[in-house]
Amino acid sequence: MSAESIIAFRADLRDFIRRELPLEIAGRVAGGMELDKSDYVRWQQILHRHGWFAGAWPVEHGGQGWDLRRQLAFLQETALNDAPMIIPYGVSMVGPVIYTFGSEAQKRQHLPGVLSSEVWWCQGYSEPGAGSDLAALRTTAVRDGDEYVVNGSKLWTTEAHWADMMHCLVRTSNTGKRQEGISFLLIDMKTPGITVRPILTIDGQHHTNEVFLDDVRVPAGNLVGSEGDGWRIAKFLLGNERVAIADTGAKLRLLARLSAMNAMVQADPTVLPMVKAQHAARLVDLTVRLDTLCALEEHCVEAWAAGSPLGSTASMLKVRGTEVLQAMSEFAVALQGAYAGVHDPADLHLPGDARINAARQASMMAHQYLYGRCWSIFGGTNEVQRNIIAAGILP
Amino acid sequence: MSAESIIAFRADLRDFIRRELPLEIAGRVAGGMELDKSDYVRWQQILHRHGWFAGAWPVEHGGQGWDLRRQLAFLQETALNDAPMIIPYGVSMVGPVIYTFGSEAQKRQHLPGVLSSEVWWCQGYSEPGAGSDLAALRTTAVRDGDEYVVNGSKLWTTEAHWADMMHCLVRTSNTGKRQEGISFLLIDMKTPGITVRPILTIDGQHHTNEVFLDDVRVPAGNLVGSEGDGWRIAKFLLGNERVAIADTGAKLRLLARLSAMNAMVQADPTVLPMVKAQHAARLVDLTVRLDTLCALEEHCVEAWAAGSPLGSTASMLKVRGTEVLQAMSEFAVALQGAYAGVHDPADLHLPGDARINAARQASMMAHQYLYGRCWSIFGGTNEVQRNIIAAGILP
Amino acid sequence: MIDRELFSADHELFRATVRRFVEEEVAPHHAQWEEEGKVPRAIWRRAGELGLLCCNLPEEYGGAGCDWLYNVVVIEEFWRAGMSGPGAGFMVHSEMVAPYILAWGSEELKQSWLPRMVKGEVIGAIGMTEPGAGSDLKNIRTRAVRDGDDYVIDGQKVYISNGQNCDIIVLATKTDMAAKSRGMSLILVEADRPGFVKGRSLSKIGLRAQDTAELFFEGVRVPVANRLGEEGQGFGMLMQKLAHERLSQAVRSIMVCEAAIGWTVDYTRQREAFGGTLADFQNTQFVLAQLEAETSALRVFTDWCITRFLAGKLDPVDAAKAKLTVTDLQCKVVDQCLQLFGGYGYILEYPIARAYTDARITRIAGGAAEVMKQIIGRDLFAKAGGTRA
Amino acid sequence: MIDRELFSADHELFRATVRRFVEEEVAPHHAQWEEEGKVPRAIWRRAGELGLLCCNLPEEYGGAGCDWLYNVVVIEEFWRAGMSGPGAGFMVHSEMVAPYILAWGSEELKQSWLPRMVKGEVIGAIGMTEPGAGSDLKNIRTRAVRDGDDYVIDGQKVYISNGQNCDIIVLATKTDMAAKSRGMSLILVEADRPGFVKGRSLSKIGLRAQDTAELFFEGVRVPVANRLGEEGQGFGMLMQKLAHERLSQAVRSIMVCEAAIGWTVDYTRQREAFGGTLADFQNTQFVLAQLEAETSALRVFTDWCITRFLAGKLDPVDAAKAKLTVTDLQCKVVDQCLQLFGGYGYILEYPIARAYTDARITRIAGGAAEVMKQIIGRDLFAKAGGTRA
Repeated sequence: MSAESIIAFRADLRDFIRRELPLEIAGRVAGGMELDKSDYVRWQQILHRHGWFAGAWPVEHGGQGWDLRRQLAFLQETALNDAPMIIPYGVSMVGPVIYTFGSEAQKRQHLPGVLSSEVWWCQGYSEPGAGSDLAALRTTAVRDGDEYVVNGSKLWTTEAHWADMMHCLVRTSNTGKRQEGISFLLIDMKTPGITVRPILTIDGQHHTNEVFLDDVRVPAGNLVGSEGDGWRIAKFLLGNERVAIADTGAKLRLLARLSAMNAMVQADPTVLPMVKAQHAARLVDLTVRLDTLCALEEHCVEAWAAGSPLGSTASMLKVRGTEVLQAMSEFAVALQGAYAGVHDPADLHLPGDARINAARQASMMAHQYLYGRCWSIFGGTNEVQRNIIAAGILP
Repeated sequence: MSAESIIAFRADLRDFIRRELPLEIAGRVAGGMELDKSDYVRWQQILHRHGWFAGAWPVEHGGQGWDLRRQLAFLQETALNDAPMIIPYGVSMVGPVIYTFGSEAQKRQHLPGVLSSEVWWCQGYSEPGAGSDLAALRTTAVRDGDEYVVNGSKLWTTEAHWADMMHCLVRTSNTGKRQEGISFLLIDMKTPGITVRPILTIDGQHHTNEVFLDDVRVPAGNLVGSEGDGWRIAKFLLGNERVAIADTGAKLRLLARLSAMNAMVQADPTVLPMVKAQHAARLVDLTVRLDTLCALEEHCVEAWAAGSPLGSTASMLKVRGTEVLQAMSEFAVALQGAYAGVHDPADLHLPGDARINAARQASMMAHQYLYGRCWSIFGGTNEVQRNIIAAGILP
Repeated sequence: MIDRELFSADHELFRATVRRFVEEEVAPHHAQWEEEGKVPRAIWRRAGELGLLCCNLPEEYGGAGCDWLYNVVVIEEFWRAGMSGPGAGFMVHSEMVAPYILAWGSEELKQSWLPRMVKGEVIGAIGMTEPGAGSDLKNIRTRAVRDGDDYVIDGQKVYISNGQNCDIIVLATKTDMAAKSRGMSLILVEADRPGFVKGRSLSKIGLRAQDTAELFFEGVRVPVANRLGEEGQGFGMLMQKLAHERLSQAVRSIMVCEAAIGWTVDYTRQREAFGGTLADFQNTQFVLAQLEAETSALRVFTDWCITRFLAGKLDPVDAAKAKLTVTDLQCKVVDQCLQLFGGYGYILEYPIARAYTDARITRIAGGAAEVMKQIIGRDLFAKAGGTRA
Repeated sequence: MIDRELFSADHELFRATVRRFVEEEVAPHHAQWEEEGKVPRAIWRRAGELGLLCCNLPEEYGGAGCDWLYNVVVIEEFWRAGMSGPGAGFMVHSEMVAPYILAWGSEELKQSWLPRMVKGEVIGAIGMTEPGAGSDLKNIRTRAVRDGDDYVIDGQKVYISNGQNCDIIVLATKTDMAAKSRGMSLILVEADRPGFVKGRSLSKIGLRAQDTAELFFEGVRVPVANRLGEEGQGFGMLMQKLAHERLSQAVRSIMVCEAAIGWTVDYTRQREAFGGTLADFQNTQFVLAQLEAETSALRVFTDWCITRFLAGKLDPVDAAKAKLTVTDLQCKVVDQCLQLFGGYGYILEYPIARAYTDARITRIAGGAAEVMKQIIGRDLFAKAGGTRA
């Protein structure tokens, strides 16, 4: 795809977002607030209705068949124009797994609900003793006639409290290599034996959960692929996420916000000159760091699109992206001056047209600061990513 | 210019270098040694004979008329294939100044010697009291009939001890803005009244000098442009250097060297595992940093080629490039293990086929370490660059 | 951890008392207080009964008359356990409010307030920060206009610790709007004076159990006798006491560093991953070794500052150095330790997560890092000519 | 700079002597010695006359029998002035070689060598590092094979300070190749023994006036009586003395930090640019303020370690912490200060440029930073179970 057609694609998308994105939602995204499930569903359904959803899916499964460059452009343009992110657990994760590894029956049963956002998914991978070391997972699924009986617990199950279904890694065998005993199961969240316990995270919000599974009976037809395919599917998913891993769209939006806030501070006569100078220097540094991240991301996407695997570059994007985000969120707080310590989690749930005073703005930025902290941990800690990068470089 | 033709350009250039670059010179460059003037002259004349010299010059002045992408490709490929750098004072600096601002007589007189590398130039800008604050320069040129009489001193005059000519900034007026009293003068280094005093720098080498000018009489015809044009010309030169500013070619060569040295260390059973692990982590980090620098550089060159000025990006490349180089050179020393403190400046002047034992390799790497230190200072300190970046970003 | 030689057996006995109180009467309720956004007054009174407030006040004003190391013990034991609500609130009360009253209050003010502060019956706050005047106190706009034997006070303060709970506040005011630092006076204002309005509590990144409020003053009448020290001398008084405040902050922050390293050593030693424990990974060991080395160095520096302070010789520039370096280290330690906890570090109920949220403000409050650098930098260049080394 | 309370008036008198010697007899010649790659023996003897070598050796062995603070004064005054040649050479002689002989040499060895070391007539070196055995001493391959009343020594040492000048060397050897650390013995070898060959001097990044050599041992016969301590106990002896060595390094490095900041304050105050001095720039002030704060903190930590050492209580882990943090800081200080000197920082004749070249090795020699972290990390995790904080 040529540079010109990407520019046209971006322009079309921008037009569409300006026409169709509900102002209420845009206001909350622009303000840095939290969205409800209904906001995400609403926006995803708008996208779907107009042919802007499931961009990475092949056309024959109801997607748009975009190449990686368009996928990246979509992520950046939506973020830059205050659209909500696409919640990945359905359309970016379980959908591709099902159309790649699933049976015809599974495709017929599950893909339509993912595309219409009527069936909401969550991801049951991590466990209390198996985070970055995912292969240590211990939740068991034992075959009993036409069903599996699942026992165990899952941790960091984000938005499990919104979900209708969970795609889940379970242990079906304890012999052989740890990785080979893992299978991929689809579980209806209304099945008896499932309990969802909320976890309050460092930002004071309820995003994530612990999910307990006690004798949960799952139809055997909900196994994707064969027993023992789970690890292969999990690795497929990781590769699938690489275009989103640096998440530069959200970072560019945040940087624009920081620049605007900095301009306000620079214009404020009550702020000490030396504080202004410090802020200016930090903004400069962050701009350079984000520019280089974007350049690296573009370079990777070009290379991937050309078929080069580029070794461990996805891990590099993750590590760098995390570092940039955390530095930006630290600056976001510093910019709040006397309000730099203020954080009321309830402010994140104001309506999209709420008046944003200094304290509320500080809450939003404190949320960035605290929420940003988890980036270096989830999806494989940065330490694990560094191991991967090292393995790719060392002889 | 398309990506394909750049690839072909690079391939041609590589072929040429492999055929024509003298092994003696390649050996010294690959080994990280210092070159003599004769090496540079020899290589530049080879390039010139085969139409690979003065790439950025317009064809009508004897150059190749390459666009920025080819200029960047040339810099990277020559460095990656162990060719010497092009000494900039003639072909990259005074040449473009003369064909842009000079008279026809000046073009006829000076351009041929630059192209043939038979006339060697140095650059007389900085002074003891005027480094990054160049406008503070005090060397005076007073008109006396058909001559200027020049008095003052220049500092950091690199390779003045090799030079036939110096292009020089002098003060012709003390009224008005400091910048407006500066003029651009061409001075024959054999003129009576010029004394060159060597400076031994931190790496133990003699690269640079102080040049004293006592009643040096310079023909008035050696003034480029009009009196007072000096500052404008100096700014033109800065813009002209931007494609070389990140100097990624030399960095990529050094990184390849570091990777190879690291592989040796990793294979050495007497090195402690923890030391190996530290080295591995640093190599990873440096690889990422250099990758992002290259991506940013490419991005800038594309943008410049498309006519975008990109504000203060050249300063960003300078700051980042410096930081990466210094981190690499610090690692270069760390890799030498028990020899990490060894540095014999004389080792830098071995013949190109000299046996490189552990102590000699350590000398080369120590040289990188010490010489690399000046990067954050010369050509405008990083502090000055950060001021420029800040001015470009702040409202 | 490094050997310390500051404390006597008596101090250690007292420490055992404080620690038991923290474990039994504070820790079990702290999460609840975070929900409520303040520490109940009953706990202040219990702390008063046990002698944990303003320990070093002279006996004539109800204090124990002991040395300041007892105050240090109180700060350390609350912060070792991550009890940031009372940890921060008591510090303001004992290390900032009481010292001003003791140093510059009239005998009558001292008699009426200090004994009740020691008992925890009266809670003190200090009112400096305003919207638009954070670290630069010369810019405050709260006015105190003389009217007969009263001052009439108008203005607004933000971000006031103990703002909701307080019964009295030591207020930085301008008694002369034309003068800059020379126009500032400190006035003790009782919370029940008409026109003194407590605004909403501010919800914060951390220190969620410590109440923090915006305060409004609308024509509040206060007797001139409530002024501390001379009119127009407020700025100088603040400057005199800032070394004490900054040292208290270093005492707190270095304790948090030690505690966080301790939690992380314990956690990584038991947490299993990739066939071993996290403590088996070299990265874990090196990260913690580096933090431990830096923490040990700054522990010694902090204790040295304490010793100097006890001897009446603590240079304000040294106090600024301690505040700058120790709060920087605190933020670095909690950040890197949290990372080693992995996902658990991100759950609010883990102490390391709370310590992380509590840390950020320390580089702002009580003199931002930039202000500390300005103080140190000025001192470096102020020393008269000639070579220094 | 921070107040120090370590030294008595006598120490300061001695300091004045050392300083005068450095200014008058060392500084004018140091550049010449850098050219030559070593410090002339005459200077060693002058230093001996003035009592600057091995100050703390007992009087019975020719020393002044004074406390170790006199040694500290010598280290400080040489390094304050950037006199790294004798600064480094004397340190090896006084802080490493003499202590081994004193602690474990026979009475005869002590009598024959120590008084002459004090006088500067005999120069000592210590032979640990080998090609392939840098920080891991267990891997050394120099053998000492017992043959009657002699050892026969074969092997090679690299990077030996005072290697060219030395008259005696305390050599780490393997007396039992099969055993690891248990097989190591320390043997004093005289430089005039047949088979002891001094290789070429190594030219170095910094410390260019300090001679550093490769040494070769080919069938060198040494009486068994030259062994220090028991056979096979060498590793333990090294471990015992490493705290002393590491502390000496911290003493040196923190002095360099203070000196570099001083030079930079002086330079930036007089250097003009953009219509003011460099000292007027906020960046200059903030960079130096930050370095000054960190240097003050580690100065206090170093002095605390000295005090502990004088009292015989310096924990080797604390010495490792000091070595790690102070040498890191030294490299950071000279780097950032050099940057503020601009181009002048890059001219070899400026002290800051020399300090920069001298600094790099400090994070490697005498136990690399990685080894320090390993020592500290092991200690952190070794402390038996239960919560630590």
